[in-house]
Amino acid sequence: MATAQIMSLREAVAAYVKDGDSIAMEGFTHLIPFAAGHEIIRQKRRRLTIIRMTPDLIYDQLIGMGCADKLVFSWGGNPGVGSLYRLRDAVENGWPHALQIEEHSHAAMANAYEAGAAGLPFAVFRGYVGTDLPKVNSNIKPLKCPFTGEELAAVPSLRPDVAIIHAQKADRAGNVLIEGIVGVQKEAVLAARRAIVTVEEVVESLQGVSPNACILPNWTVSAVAEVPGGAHPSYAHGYYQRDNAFYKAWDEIARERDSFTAWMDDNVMRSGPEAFAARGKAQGKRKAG
Amino acid sequence: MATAQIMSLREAVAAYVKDGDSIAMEGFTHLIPFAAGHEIIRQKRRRLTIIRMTPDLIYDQLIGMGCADKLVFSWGGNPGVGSLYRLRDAVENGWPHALQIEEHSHAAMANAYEAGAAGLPFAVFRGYVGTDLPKVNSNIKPLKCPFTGEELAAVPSLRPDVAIIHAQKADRAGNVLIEGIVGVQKEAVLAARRAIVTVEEVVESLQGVSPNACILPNWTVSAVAEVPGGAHPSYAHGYYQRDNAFYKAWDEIARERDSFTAWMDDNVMRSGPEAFAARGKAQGKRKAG
Amino acid sequence: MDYTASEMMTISAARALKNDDVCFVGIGQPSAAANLARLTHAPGVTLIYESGTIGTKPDVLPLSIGDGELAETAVTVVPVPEMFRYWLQGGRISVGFLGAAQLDKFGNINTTVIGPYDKPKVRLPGGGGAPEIASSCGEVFLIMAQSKRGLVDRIDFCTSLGHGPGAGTREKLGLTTKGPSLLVTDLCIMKPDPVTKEFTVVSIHPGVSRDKITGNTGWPVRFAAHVEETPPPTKGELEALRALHERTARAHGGNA
Amino acid sequence: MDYTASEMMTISAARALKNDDVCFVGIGQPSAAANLARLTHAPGVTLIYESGTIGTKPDVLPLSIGDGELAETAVTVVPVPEMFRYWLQGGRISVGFLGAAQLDKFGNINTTVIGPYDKPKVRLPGGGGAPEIASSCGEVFLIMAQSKRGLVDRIDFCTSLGHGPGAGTREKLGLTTKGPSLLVTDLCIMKPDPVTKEFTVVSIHPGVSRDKITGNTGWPVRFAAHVEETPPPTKGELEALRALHERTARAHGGNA
Repeated sequence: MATAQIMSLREAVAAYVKDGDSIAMEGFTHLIPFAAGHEIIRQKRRRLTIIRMTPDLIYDQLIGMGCADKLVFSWGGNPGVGSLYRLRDAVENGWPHALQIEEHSHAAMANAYEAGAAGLPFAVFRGYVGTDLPKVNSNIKPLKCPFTGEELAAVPSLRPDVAIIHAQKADRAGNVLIEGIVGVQKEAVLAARRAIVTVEEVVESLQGVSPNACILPNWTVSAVAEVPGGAHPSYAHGYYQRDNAFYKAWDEIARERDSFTAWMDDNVMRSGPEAFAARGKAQGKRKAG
Repeated sequence: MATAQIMSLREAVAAYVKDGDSIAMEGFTHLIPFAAGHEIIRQKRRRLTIIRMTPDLIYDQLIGMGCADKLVFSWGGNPGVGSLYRLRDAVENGWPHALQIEEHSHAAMANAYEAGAAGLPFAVFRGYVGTDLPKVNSNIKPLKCPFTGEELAAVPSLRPDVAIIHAQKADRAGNVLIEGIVGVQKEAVLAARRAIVTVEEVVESLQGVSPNACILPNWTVSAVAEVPGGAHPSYAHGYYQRDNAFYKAWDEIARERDSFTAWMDDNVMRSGPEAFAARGKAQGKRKAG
Repeated sequence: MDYTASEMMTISAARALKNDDVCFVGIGQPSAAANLARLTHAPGVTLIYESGTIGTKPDVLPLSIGDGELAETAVTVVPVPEMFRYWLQGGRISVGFLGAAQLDKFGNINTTVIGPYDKPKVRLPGGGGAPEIASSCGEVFLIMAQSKRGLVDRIDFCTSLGHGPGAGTREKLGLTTKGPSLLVTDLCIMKPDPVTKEFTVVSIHPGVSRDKITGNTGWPVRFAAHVEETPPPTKGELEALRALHERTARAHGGNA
Repeated sequence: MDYTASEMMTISAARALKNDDVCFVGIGQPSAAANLARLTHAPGVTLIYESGTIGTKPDVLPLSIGDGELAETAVTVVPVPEMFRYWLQGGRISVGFLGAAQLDKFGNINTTVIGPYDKPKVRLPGGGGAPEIASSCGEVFLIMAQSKRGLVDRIDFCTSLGHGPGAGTREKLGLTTKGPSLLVTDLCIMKPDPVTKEFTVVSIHPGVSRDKITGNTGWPVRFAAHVEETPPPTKGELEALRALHERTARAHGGNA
């Protein structure tokens, strides 16, 4: 098996993300790979199918910048704040262009990633009971238990072309450590054909962590890129806090097309992965209060 | 939800293990709950259905002492040594009485525990392809993927009446920590109606372990009993080594009915959970060599 | 002590949680109520967020369901697939605590779209964890400010099942869980009628008139034979809630 | 240097593993061969045991598949359900390394019973991980001492699939993995005939006659057109293997 190469984020996105790919950028509130999202926007990838349980600001930005043709998701809001206006503008008004959506529940997507990692063609779970979602999503089918006859729900497994995640640490060999809220990142990486991991730091060795720490061995990852602060305004447990004030500020920034475009121009198009280090530092390790 | 009570192993087995129960005593080579097995033998439970991926010496003892009517398993040997002679004597000669068996592969049982923990009636996986096991086990059925048409295997989930495991630590509130080879213990406990956990030690608090440490919250467990050395001749990572010499010696002890009965009489029937502390200590933390 | 209608809502919702409950907590109002319960009469309550945090005891309210406070104060943190498989679907949660954008009288929830699905007037965030919280938790508590826009006669889309078109629906679908058993608003408390399962007013917050409730409900709302007055917030409840909000506002660098 | 037939077997099996292989290791002979490969020509090989240990580098051979050494020296240790779902079934293993009690010429394995299933003459341990190792790994290497009792014309029970009744079987069953691609014994090396998939002798260990191989095989064994002589163990290979066995014997307090 091939082993992770340590390279720059620019090189990793250039090598492993192609126009038309299906991409899962995961991180459940914690460790959202914003720096990688910005790099994809800067490298102007197009016609992507973007997969994520909670699209969050990172997919609001990809959608608003015209990178995506399709969104697979289960909860598309700004958590605790309100709407994702770029997502809404695409769905409600087709700006900057029409966006196809495939909508699930969290349970369905979590199970679909799990099934993808497990090499199965589908996932089965007790879900969607009595809801309208199966009426608008043909990828939800009933499945009978062959022993009890109970009717359960089935969804196809998720097998993205590329998974991109952010993690705390990698060692020099490219083994990756994730701690805290681990979300579905491990499943997304194992379900995908290729995987890019940005990390807060590359360290000599991962010795000293729990024998059961969530580690992705280097032969499960294509590329590791060191991007300190790369999850900002999301956070990295042990490194910096979630920038809740920015999440609130985004409501204003993204509400109108002009203010959105101006912000993206200033902070993404005319910037680079290096800029994230300062953003992470500004958040500090502890709460201000 | 009810919360784990800390009590003696005698009380826990008396309260939570009934004649006729289905019992899963798990621990994959590591952390096998031998002290609890001996207590069940001493308390003379009968007509049990005993479930375990690798029956190991612990089930050889339960079977030889006449506690079990049925065995559900996937690999029944003395690892690296040879046969489990009491299991073989029951299957081949019906001694001390006939033993019904339901036989699976490891993948099937691991998936069946996982499905039990997940509250599903069955598990689906890519298994048993081209083998004779489905011919002798009616609990293995084919299941078609509703999206691709691929034929997979289904088995009923495991939902034991009682799960019994051994763990390194519990805190005073009854939260349980498992580290190292974690096997299927978490799944067995979550799949079962009741659960008993023996631990090396009860500590003030579990603070300081990884945020993602394998912990069973106290409301998922019925009883916690402190039994130092309680996994011997299996082992407890961080406490004592596997007693490989005893595993080899068992081959001789269990080969004949008389030597088996004599050993059980001396070391189980006329002993108690207290005896395990010395057995664990004798193994020490480090290898002799 | 003076208090707002929103404080009354959070406090009376908090009172419904018991010390031995295991509660799957939705973000926003449910999170405030669940943590208030933990900080007052139910210190032993187990709070679970869908991010994977089990037995969490945050000092401030999280803005999202995955803030750092939740992981730092949890008994353990599990992967998200495990959360939905072993903990939610596994039937280990006694109470699901949810908010809603649109709700009908049988507690069916819409958080997907206003208007037609394919051409929505407003695209809402979607289901998230709610569809399976609604079916897998022992019972479901709902909390939302009362208005004709929120409590509607017909929801545009059924994101999460309540009692469907009425009594017996859940059983017919094979569910053994209770579904919505409580709705707390800023005006009153409703519970499902034991026979019809229609949400019925059982307790009115101090100073609120029946007309005000009727005027803010999108269906012809019924009142139970015996309607109580909700006990006003105690000094302890109010102080605990305000301190929580204050700590939260400080931590988030803005209003919470 | 002098060496035993068993050493020759372990060493020639070890040679088949490559530095970039990910190997699911069975206990006993496969474990000795896989670790010898790691200690000699393939230091980068990733060894996985079904107990959940990934990338383990034990200093001594484990007696079981879950000895403490395996966890202490692993890159990470995962739960057993995850091992079988994400790692084995997920298609991440290039080589499954197995032993067998009974084997037929198409590499089908019996580790269940000698005699009828319901009234066995000998009850063997059973399948364990092997049925799915045989179907999910990229290819399967087999290692066992050669005898008429072991290499039989018909196995009593098919615990783990090789090539079934012959070429094309695996494809018909929907498998995309190669199945058994190598059998190493104490006498020779066999590989499946490219057309028929029947195990055929391709290399004979030094000093072993064709008659000895024929006399210890339960089917009329075929020899490839070009049969090589297995290179004898090098000094380095022998020393590494003996040191490994010596460390193991000391650690287990007896013979290993």
